Amino acid sequence: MKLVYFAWVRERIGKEAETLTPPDEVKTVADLLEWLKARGDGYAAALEVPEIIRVAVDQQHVTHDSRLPENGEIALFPPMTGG
Amino acid sequence: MKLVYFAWVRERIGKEAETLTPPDEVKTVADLLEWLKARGDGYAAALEVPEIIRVAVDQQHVTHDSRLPENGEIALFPPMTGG
Amino acid sequence: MPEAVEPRVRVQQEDFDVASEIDQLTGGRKDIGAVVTFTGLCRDENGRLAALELEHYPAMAEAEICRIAREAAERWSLSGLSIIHRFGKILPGENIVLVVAASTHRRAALDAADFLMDYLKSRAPFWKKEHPADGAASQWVEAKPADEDALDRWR
Amino acid sequence: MPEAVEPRVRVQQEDFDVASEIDQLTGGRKDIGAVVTFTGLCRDENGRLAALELEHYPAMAEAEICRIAREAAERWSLSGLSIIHRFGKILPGENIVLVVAASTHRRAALDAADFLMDYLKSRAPFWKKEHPADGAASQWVEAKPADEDALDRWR
Repeated sequence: MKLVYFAWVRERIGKEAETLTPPDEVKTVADLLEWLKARGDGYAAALEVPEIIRVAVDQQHVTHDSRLPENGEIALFPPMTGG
Repeated sequence: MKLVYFAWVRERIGKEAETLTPPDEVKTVADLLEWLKARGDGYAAALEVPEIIRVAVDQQHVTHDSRLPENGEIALFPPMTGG
Repeated sequence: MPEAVEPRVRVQQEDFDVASEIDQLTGGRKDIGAVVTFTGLCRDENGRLAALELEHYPAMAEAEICRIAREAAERWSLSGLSIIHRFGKILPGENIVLVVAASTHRRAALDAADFLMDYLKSRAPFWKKEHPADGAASQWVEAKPADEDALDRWR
Repeated sequence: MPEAVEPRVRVQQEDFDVASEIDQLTGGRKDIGAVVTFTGLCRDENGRLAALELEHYPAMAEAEICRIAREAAERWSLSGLSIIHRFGKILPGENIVLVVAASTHRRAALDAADFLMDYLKSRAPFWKKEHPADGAASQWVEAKPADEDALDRWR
């Protein structure tokens, strides 16, 4: 799946996007955040408090208990500050 | 006192303004409306339902139980439809 | 508590320009975070109306709008406030009234504009007369009880 | 129930012109009674800020604003609706976001603009970074819990 990062999530992870294949047991958005968090210091810093991370799947907001799609674009970002 | 009329109050009374001296027993706005109502058909038509007539004394909205001033400009008009 | 802003109020026959009114409130300033404008326009009511005629009480109109505007400026923390109300003959599609409210944070400007329109409707001494398109006799617009009820929201 | 109006949405780096956006919604029409505009501007926070940088999620921003706008257009009877959100570097005094809502009666345009600003704040994928005037490191603006709470008004 394609992962894209924004704002301080992007800065802490140190990249804008990457393509990863999580193991089969990663089924939900929450699972994905936990799995990513263990990938290194940048990820750990970005996802330190996973509850506050906002997630979009294929450009639509989703909750952390949503199931991940087979494919698609998963975006991780801080709470938005638009408007 | 100077009386000024607007919108359909003006049209029914048939004049824009006049100066009148009501008798001493006319003490409140409500008294004035009753007294005017008896002055002729135009007044009767304009003030048929005195409760809906809005009144300003010296360009400030007042209620019907307000006392009339010694002098000043009393305006009678229908509910406003500005904005 | 910062001092309430002094409202700019005009009662006039001529049209107004929304952009220029915004510029006059915001131009050169860097402390404004939100500008809300409300423009009221004349509708033709599906072709039924040829024009509106707005009668007003000249000695009172500007003073009363100023009073309402000062109440808004005291109630909300505003950076600027302008109100223009037209009178005379107004054609469908033309402007009738303008409120421009500027503030640091969005809530104040939104609420002030909302409040002002409710009060202008029922307290500003203006009366609308409709001129029908079919040449029938002109008719005074009746005040809506809902407009009077709207004021309860602010009490 | 009349068909919901199709919102006009733009996500762009360039500034916008409020008057021209109003004209595009109202020009030539005689059925509009109220136009509300909301403009969000960059503040300098008493000289503390040199600029804001707005990051956005390009693939999502316009689609998400469209979604929010369609919700407003279904909820209120609007004659027209335009939303513009800028991204990139924005200086104090400059425009960030514009909502223009037009309707027959004033309540719909006022409520729709209010709703849209609440949702754009917390749902449109934009993130503000502050560049301090004193040259210190830039800082991401933190989302305010009050902005998230504001959405409860519309549920």
